[in-house]
Amino acid sequence: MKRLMASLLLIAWWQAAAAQEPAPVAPGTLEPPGMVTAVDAPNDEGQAVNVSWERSPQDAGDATAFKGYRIDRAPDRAGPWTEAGFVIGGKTQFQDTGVRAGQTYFYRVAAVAPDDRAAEAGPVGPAVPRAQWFNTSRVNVLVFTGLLSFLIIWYIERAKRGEPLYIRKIQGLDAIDDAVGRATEMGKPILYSFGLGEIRDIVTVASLAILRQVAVRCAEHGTELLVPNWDPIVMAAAQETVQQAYAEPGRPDLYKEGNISFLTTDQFGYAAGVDGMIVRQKPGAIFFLGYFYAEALIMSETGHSVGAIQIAGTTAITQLPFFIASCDYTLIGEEMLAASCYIKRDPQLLGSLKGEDLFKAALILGFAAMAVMGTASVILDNGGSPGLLRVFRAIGEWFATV
Amino acid sequence: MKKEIPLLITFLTGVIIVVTFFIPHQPFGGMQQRLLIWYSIVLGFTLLLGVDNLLRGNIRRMARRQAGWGYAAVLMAGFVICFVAGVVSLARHNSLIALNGPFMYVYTYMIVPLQATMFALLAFFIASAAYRAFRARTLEATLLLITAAIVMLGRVPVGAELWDKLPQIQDWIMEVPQMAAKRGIFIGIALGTIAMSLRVILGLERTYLS
Amino acid sequence: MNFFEKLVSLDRRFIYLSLGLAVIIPIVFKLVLPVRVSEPVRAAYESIERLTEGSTIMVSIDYDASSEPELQPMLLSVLRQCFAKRHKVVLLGQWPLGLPFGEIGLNAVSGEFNARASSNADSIVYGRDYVNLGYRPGYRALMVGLGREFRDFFAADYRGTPLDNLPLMRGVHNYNNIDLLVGLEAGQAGDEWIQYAGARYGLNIVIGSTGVVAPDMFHYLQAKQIKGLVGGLQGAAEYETLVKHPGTGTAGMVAQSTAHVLLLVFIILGNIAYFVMKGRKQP
Amino acid sequence: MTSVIGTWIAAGLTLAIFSFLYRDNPAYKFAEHLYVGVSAAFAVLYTWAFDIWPMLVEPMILGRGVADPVDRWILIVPACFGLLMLARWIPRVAWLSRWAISLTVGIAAGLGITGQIQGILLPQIRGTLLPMNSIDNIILVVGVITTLVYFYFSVEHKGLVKAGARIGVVFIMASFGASFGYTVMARISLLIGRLNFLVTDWLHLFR
Repeated sequence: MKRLMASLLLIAWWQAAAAQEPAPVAPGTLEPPGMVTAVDAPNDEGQAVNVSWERSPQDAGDATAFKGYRIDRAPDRAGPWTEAGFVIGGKTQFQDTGVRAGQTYFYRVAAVAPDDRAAEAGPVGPAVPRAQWFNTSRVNVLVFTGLLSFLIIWYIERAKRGEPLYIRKIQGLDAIDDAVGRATEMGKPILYSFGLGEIRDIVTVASLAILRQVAVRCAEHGTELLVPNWDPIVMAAAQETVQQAYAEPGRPDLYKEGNISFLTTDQFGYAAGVDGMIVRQKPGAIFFLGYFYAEALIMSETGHSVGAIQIAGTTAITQLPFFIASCDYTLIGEEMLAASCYIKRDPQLLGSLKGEDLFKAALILGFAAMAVMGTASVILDNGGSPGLLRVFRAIGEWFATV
Repeated sequence: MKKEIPLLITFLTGVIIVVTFFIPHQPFGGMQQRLLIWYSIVLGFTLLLGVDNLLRGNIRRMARRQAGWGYAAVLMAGFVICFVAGVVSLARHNSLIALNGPFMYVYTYMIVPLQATMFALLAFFIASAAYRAFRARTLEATLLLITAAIVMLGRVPVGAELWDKLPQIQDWIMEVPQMAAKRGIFIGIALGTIAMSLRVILGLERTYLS
Repeated sequence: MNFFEKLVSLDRRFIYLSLGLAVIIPIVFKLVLPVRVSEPVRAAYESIERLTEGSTIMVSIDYDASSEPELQPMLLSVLRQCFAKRHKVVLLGQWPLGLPFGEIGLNAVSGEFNARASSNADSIVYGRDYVNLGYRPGYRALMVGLGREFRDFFAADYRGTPLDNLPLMRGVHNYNNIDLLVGLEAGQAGDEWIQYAGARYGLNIVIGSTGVVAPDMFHYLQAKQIKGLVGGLQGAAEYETLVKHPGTGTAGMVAQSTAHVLLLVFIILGNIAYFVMKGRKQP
Repeated sequence: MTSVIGTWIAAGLTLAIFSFLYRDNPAYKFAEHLYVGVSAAFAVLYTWAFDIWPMLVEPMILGRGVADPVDRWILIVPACFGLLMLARWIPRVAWLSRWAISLTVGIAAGLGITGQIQGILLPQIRGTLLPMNSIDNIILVVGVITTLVYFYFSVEHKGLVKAGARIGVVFIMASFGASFGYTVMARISLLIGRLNFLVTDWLHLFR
């Protein structure tokens, strides 16, 4: 029995090997590629033609035995031919970008051996490059752009009209008042840093709103507020914000412009400067709200070492672990933006946050629904009915980008 | 005038870039490429912005013999050395980064050690911060600590020596739960960026014009 | 002052000193540990290895001296693998301060190959086998623009040679002519490559990144937006193992291990002291 | 010989920066200021060599590599915008720099909208549409959903939402822990790089 199996296997192997063996070809033969096609490249400005072919039998992945394919182009089937491009073996496509929209082109593809002998296939054509008015491969992007724009703009408009939009309570925010209070009791100043954010960073804008709140509390209690800056433009904005905030409870006399200072635009220089302030002035509360890089750790660790209450918030994901470890409260990513809405009630931020939230809700429901559908379709597929699985996959495919 | 024209420029360029994303037909396709080239050119000038501030301040400090003017002189000397080296490299080798040019000498023996060592300091700071600040004070902090410990051990060869399953656990943490949370966070950030971009184009968000 | 009080108020310079020793001793004695290759790194390696000989690979130098120890070994390994497979390398940079590292790497690795070469065909020749385009400002705008035509941004290479005078670049007009991008990333540029060149033009991308950036790349890996991921010095060591040319990545692994263990010991000590002291304060 | 001198310079600067670990001192300050000066010169040189020369001077003034005169002379527009960027240096006309900033902000914002949708939202959503047929898939989808719930601000966090957000926090903290571990690794690597330089490139000069 065993022997029979073995001999059967042997025969099977021999047959398979025989089937794989290429048709006898004289050494040095070069056959042209098969099935050459040339069509207008879709979704473009009409500046390209896609040429494709099947590999020549000699193109077997060995660069020493097969050089590649030369693609020739001509305005007429009869020529004159010019080289449009050359690609290495193993490729079956070429995009010719040396063409003009509306003209007619013919193509031929030649297999080229290392000794530059060529075997041509074609000509094929005519191919006419044309410009398209809409990129059909980007329908999904268009749908999302429209949907998101609508949601965000609509909610901004509603917020502008004064409609109250609910924002949940955010933990770190209550701590702001407590922190200011504690620092006041201890008779210590408060330090506020924007990190290395620029004025056009959304998180800096959000931080300015929180600074205003902090400054109002400081003015009420008569607590000193120090704001060392890395960016001169952010500094100017901070000065304006604090000055206005001090006027609110009627204490403009307490405002000291020198307390909102410019340090340096050097990253480690800034960190060293802030560290120096922390060690010398021993603030009772420190706020790190803005965009931070590697200096986050240096500054927050120093703050921790002098025993200050620290509240941090940033959208810089890489720095969040260090803030979480060394600070008492940390506003994580979008939370920081929401916090500024919560305080400032700015219709723009509020409205766009609401619009984003609605989109998130749709995503959450969508993910859940697709998880159920996917599971069901896998079970049904195992039971022999692949219909649902096909639908499931097609939905996934709709999200494909290229 | 001082705000309207900038707002108009932002609106037009933003809208053109969005529209040309969907419409490849001329003139849109070419318009997009042109704007992208312009962007690249204009952005280069921002590299220069900080330089003037820096030099002016330091020259003033030197001229008035203010406190620390010696360091200002060092700064200016650094600027001059590097600048001259760059000009010589460009003139003699036709390239800033020709390996045998004086600019690359300044790069290799001054810029690289200075910048790299500044960042190497962080290793020490992270060590002392880890010691002082990483306490299992709350459930969140504890969780953070445990994952950090697994990743730190599982990611280096010694982890496999301690327990051969550790690298696999580390890989799994990175590829499944860690990745899932990051995906959520990045979807949120993407939505925030889209909203911000939209407000900027529509002229609702103007802080960048200060 | 008892032991735990001393422990809590440990001088930071003591920590600095022990970390310095933990790193320097393995370096001085050149200790080596075997490196295990993880899946994302193998995937990155395979995506270069599987390409047909002579493919065109673009390498983007998006780092500078601050993260050179992590990313330069990756560049060297990738270049060694590419030149061994006779792939063509097109190098450019998004970080102004980093571009010289690209030139240093190209020069070093092509030199290695040329020292062994016996003929012009065996050699690694500038313009035929590799090109350094240089740096242009623009990030995402540049990445999108290159998708249409390289020459709109790089009319010439970094020495001013027009692209059409370089045999390698003659057929390279946009991402259709690039088989793979290897982005070596210390910051945001990697995300931008993925979003603006990968998603928009279908460019195949492999990312080599610093340890700081690597955790933020796994969601791209799972969504198949990148083909592979080489993360941090450990990733560099794994890649060196795969190309069978150990370098500074592999050499650093023992120091990396000892430093990690030391840090964990410190964290545990810190926590013990914290809990003991906390327990005492609440009698 | 020059490389030996260079290595000594580099080693001296490296040690000067490291001396900061003991305490702030003149050697560190010297090195720090030198760095700022050198990198400022770097910015000037780069702007010339990789922006103004190849992108403006060559195509526009020298007319190299441009066939179409329109392509050549339209470059006056970005050149003017670039110069406007520098208007910040003259306080009286500093506001003109807003024009240039607007151009960059507008283009970046325009790219951002479609880029974030095509580059993040669509592929990341696609990657999350998974059947629940493995533990990994379940954890993945639950992780994404609960993280999104945590960042959902316009409903009160109670009941199911609160539970979801709680789980979300667990995922977020685990991911921050992982980031922390990797960041530690990165920082140590930088130190290894520097000490490697001191030990191999510099100290071996003594031998």
